[in-house]
Amino acid sequence: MNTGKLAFPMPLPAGVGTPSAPGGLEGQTSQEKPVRISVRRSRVDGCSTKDPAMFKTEELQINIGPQHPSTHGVFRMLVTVDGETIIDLKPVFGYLHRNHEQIAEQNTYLQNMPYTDRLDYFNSMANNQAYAMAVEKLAGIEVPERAEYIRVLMVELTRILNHAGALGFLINDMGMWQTQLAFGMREREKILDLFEMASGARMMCNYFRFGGVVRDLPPEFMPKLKELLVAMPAFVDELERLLRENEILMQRAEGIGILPKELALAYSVTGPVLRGSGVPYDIRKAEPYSVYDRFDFDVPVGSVGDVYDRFLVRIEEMRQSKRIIEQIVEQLPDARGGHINPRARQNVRPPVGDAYARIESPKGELGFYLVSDGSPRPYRYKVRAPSFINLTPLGDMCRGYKVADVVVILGSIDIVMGEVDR
Amino acid sequence: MYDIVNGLINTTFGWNWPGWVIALISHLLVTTLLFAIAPFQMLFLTYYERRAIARMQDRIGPNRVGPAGLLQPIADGVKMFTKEDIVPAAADRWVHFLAPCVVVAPTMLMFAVLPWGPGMVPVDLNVGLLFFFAISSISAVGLLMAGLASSNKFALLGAMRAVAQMVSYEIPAVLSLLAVVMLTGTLSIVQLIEAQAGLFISSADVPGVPDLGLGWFIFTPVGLLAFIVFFIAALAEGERTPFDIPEADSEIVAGYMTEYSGMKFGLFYLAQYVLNFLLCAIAAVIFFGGWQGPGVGWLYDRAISPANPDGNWVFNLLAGFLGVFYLLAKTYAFFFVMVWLRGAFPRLRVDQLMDFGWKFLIPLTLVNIVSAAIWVALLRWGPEQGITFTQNWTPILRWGVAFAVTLAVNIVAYIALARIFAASQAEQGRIDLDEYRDTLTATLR
Amino acid sequence: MTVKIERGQIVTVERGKRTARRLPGMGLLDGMAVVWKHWAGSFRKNQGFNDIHGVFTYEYPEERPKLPEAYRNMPILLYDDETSHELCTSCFQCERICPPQVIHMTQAKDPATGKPVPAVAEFVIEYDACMSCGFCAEVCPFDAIKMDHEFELSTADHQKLTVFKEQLNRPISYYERIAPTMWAEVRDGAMKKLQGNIKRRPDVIGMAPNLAEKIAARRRELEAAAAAATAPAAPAAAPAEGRKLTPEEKAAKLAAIKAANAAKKAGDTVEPPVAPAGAAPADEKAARLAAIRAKNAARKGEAPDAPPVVAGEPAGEAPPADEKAARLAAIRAKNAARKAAEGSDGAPVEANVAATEPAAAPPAAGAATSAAEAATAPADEKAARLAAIRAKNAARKAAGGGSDAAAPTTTGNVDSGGPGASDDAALS
Amino acid sequence: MPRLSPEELRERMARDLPGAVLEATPLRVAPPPAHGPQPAPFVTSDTVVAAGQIVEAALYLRDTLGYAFLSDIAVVDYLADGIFELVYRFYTIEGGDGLVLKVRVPRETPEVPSLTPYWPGANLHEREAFDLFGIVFTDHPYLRRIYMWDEFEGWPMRKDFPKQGDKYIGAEE
Repeated sequence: MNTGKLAFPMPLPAGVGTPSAPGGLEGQTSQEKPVRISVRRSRVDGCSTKDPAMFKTEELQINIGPQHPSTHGVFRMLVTVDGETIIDLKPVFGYLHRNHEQIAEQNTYLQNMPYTDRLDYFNSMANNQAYAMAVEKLAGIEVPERAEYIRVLMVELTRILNHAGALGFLINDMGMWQTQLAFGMREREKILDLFEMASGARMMCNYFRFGGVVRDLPPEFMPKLKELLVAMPAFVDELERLLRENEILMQRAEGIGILPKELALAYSVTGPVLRGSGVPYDIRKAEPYSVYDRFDFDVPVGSVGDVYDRFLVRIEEMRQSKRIIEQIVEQLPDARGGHINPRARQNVRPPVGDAYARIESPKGELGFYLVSDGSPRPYRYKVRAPSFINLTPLGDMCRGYKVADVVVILGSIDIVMGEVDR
Repeated sequence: MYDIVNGLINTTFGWNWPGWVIALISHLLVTTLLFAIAPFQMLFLTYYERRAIARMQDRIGPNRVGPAGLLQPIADGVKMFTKEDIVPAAADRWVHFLAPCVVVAPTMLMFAVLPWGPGMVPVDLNVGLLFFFAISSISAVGLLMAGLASSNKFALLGAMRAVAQMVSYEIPAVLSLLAVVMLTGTLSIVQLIEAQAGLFISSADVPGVPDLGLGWFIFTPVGLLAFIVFFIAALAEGERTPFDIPEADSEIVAGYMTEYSGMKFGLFYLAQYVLNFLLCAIAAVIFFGGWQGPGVGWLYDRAISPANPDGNWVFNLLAGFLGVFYLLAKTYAFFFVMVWLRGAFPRLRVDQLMDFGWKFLIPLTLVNIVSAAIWVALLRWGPEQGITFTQNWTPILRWGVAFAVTLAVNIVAYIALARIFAASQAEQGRIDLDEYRDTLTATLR
Repeated sequence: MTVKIERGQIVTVERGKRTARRLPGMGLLDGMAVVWKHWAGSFRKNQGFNDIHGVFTYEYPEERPKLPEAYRNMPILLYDDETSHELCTSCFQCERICPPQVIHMTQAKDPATGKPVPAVAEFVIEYDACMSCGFCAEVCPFDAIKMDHEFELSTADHQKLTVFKEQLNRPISYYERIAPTMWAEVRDGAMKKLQGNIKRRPDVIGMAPNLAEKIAARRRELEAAAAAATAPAAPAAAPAEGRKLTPEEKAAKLAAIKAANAAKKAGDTVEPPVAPAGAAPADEKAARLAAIRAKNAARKGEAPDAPPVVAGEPAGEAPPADEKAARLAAIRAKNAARKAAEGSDGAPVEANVAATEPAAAPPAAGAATSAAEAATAPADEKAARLAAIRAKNAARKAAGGGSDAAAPTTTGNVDSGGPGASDDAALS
Repeated sequence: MPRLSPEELRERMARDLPGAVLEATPLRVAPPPAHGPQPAPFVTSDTVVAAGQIVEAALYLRDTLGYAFLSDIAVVDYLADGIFELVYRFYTIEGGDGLVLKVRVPRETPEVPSLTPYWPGANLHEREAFDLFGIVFTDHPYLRRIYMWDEFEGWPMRKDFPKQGDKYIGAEE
């Protein structure tokens, strides 16, 4: 292997720590036994079409999507198969394209806030936070402490609900008839109830404002949240018991859709996909924003980078989110001072300049790049959408696997088409 | 049925009609009944499945149409009938049309040999079991027709998967039944049931066991393993999770049914659910005694039957009701297990399915046949077959020894085969991870 | 394996089986056990947030979800139960902020004068394109637009989703029921603003159009008031005694304000007659209001860091932030000046006439018009005519209300209290 | 690895990659208004790199400085100045702030060497930039429209793209 050429100068820095010692991908260290997984992947180049002595087989092109039950929206994969083995896969986008960025450049800064909800409609709170942070950076707006805590609380709840849903969809794609999805949806509904209490809407929350949030948490919020914190570990434990050691799931997930660490970095994937590949990169730790530097939480990483690792990383992230929420409940400043509803900031006119703010959204790095020309409308508004970029390695991840694995790999990336197509 | 009709016409009314008329009447009656029952079974099963799986998912399930949603399947049927029947332009019209019929017909025929209660079997074929499985394979032809005629790639893939799966899983299913057939020495389903009288020990094996109708094969190690294998194979044949690969909705949309709509689609569904029902029923019949249960034998002894023409028809009715109740209860219990598995498991991939069938189930059934041979040798054979050391054993001791030996053989075989299978799965198709990573990252500059 | 980092650690997730399992297939049995537990537990309801078993379905049409107060679905317009006046003043804030631009409105105009009044004539929301963001309710300074809890909007008729004011109107009591604490927070301010706005709404403008009987009642009251005014000055004392909310008094108050305004402008240049002692309390209030308004106008006219901006001053000299305000002030000042110019001739006459006999109003107005024509340049003709009409109206109303002493009183008050007056004088 | 500020980066790149770093000239963000005060020009603090040397500069960031994670490629259309600015954003997996490389290309000939051969993750970013702005990335393996359909004409995110009415919807309006 051409290590000299490929290797990034520092495989993984010692400071943050790499999960794997020089042994490499399997997480082999002196103490640990190597992870044995089987990569059930056919060699594409060895398929019989190339061999004249063998039977002549025909390659088949299949369009998986845009109207397919498990493409998570209107998404098309142009798949070339030999029998059931994937030879090539090209994602085709654009069925949900609405030129979100152009729309946003016609709107004022505040008017864009509800539009960001529609990007990744599973995690509207996270989108709101990233956008609000970008505008605050651009206009130099301070956020009161309580508002920051509320924001982090909301985004961590969002992370739990996203992972609960994403795992449910992943398992659904594997063919378990909605059971885990129903369980995940049940928990998600509870969190949505909380969102509804605070923001007034379940999914399109539109809760954040520049320099705060719309309104303070209602008094009935905290008791409910504490109740939820009781249910959440039970839910996660049950999920693990139901699926973690399930032989069928392990058959379907282990060694499927491997994305090695180096490749994951080169492909710019972020979020659980990157961490599942073993790169401990979490923006909450790497570049703490908001008040994330005040909480203790772990960064789970995988060791192989297959579907199973992503599955496990998501489970662990739900636990860590719950941990953060518990700390927020403890630390939340209850002083009502520092108006967290900045009604005066309805017309933001940031000075000329640019700003980029990014957060660790449940799906990965969500960034907003804004250029201001001093008018109330952004001159340039660019979304760095995690689900979109995480789709880049899909072709490489699927090549050599079976048709049935494509949907599982896609499910493990966890995309939302609203964000992919924008 | 013949007995009842005969008794009714010739004995009660004293008309003395010839035997063939009575046979004709009874057969017509039976056919009519079955064709009425089968679709209703399917309708009820869809409702049953939906309600049960909804409960497993903390939902309620259909509860709007009729009391507790009982009329929901009727509403679905109405919807199916009133939907537009779309035939794709590129499809082969006739094959496309015929395929559902070819799929449904064999499932209906399979009812012919299914005994519902004591003396309640449409046709008591002496090769009933063979007939049952021979006929069931025909529907694979229909599936392939459907897939090919639709000229849809998903349909084609689904049909290929379906045929491969059905053909592969016939073998473990039949092999597992072979062990049971060896125990009884008959292929007649009625005789298979009758051999399961007794109380946890078949009275055929150990004479003198009280007959409570509980001498089921499931209580023998051979029968248990055969049942497990058979049930797994039945899941695959009935295209149930975790083997619902031919119609894996998340992968290939609806498989061979993709291009069907309206009642043709409904017919596929009908065939599938009826087949599931039949597989559950046959599992109940062969391993759980079918209509056997406490009281049925006692009642049937007093009823009109070829052996006892002077019986009372009331006992016919009672025995029939009780027998049918037992059979349906067992069948629905199995169907519940199917639903339960659907609620609990993801589905396998097609190659894993094949591996599982060929590399695990078939060896396991082969071992089971060996156990069955041991069982037969220990219980039935005597000096004339060359087995002399069991000569002086009491029947219960013979039974005990046979039970212990076969149990040990089967457990060891199961664990060993599972280990071997797991290891082979891990090794087979394994590419060294580093090498694999290299191939992936080689393109990087 | 784990690596320590700041405030946490990096954990490599543990793959596969945690324990050496006894038999292959135990993981499957575990999963089945979980599902069984759910099946067995599903014969009761889910107990709440901390319960993960039990049916959690809402059987929707029978079982309604309990919506939190903050819940927002579609915007509605509020009107006051008592007066049936709408809170909306058509300030266009919501129309401006609406991200999908689905709010449209027109401002109500006084049919007599054509001058916009703080009420909305028509208000349309396209529910089909509304994104329920709640910005409109958030920005509304009068708390007139709020988010409804009604979510059953599905219809087969697409046109129905373009919703007009009649369908948008909801009484405050309705909103108070669905969101008691949120309304309690804003109630006082909103009601105060509403009272202020009602005073500036002539006739039945601004009343919820779907309350036909209320409007009819109000019309009758207005007519009765007008009829009463034709009678001799006998009822003149009535407003002083009748304390609250008699329609006559309201009308009188309105008239007083109008007269006061007119007179104020007149009084800027012309020394007003001496205020008679013992003015009716109702008039006093109006006068005070006028004074406040004048003061406000003056304040607006002032640039924060500069002395009062004179109309003639070029706008460019002011700092950019205040440019707009300055220009606005200039325009306002100019208008006031113009009015003052014509008022100098017309208003005293009018006031006098109003005081003595209503029948004389038309000639007075005519005099005013001619005076204005004579006094101002042709460019101001229109404005002058407008002012004349307004003066006429004011006169008529003053006569109708029977508040003969109103005009002089107010002018006196304004003169002493309003720096705006001096402003106007300077401009003219 | 040291974390760098933009100034340090400019310094080091000027030393190690002569000619790559360009002077960051102020940009007029919007066309100047007819009246009223002129908006302030936009002076970026980030490193502006010559378009031809973006690959070298990016590889320098990756291989020498350790900024291996290409997070984002954004394009800004400065219509008044007639240029497109591409904003490349790099991070280290150590954490901390990222580094920004900006590339300015004329609007008439927007051609930039592609980073996709080195960062396959740049693939979709660049296709998006091509689709919405018409930036041509030379050496890109699969430079096709990504959101818009292949027959679409025009570059919808450019500032001079007609905002209302096009040949698909009401051309006459």
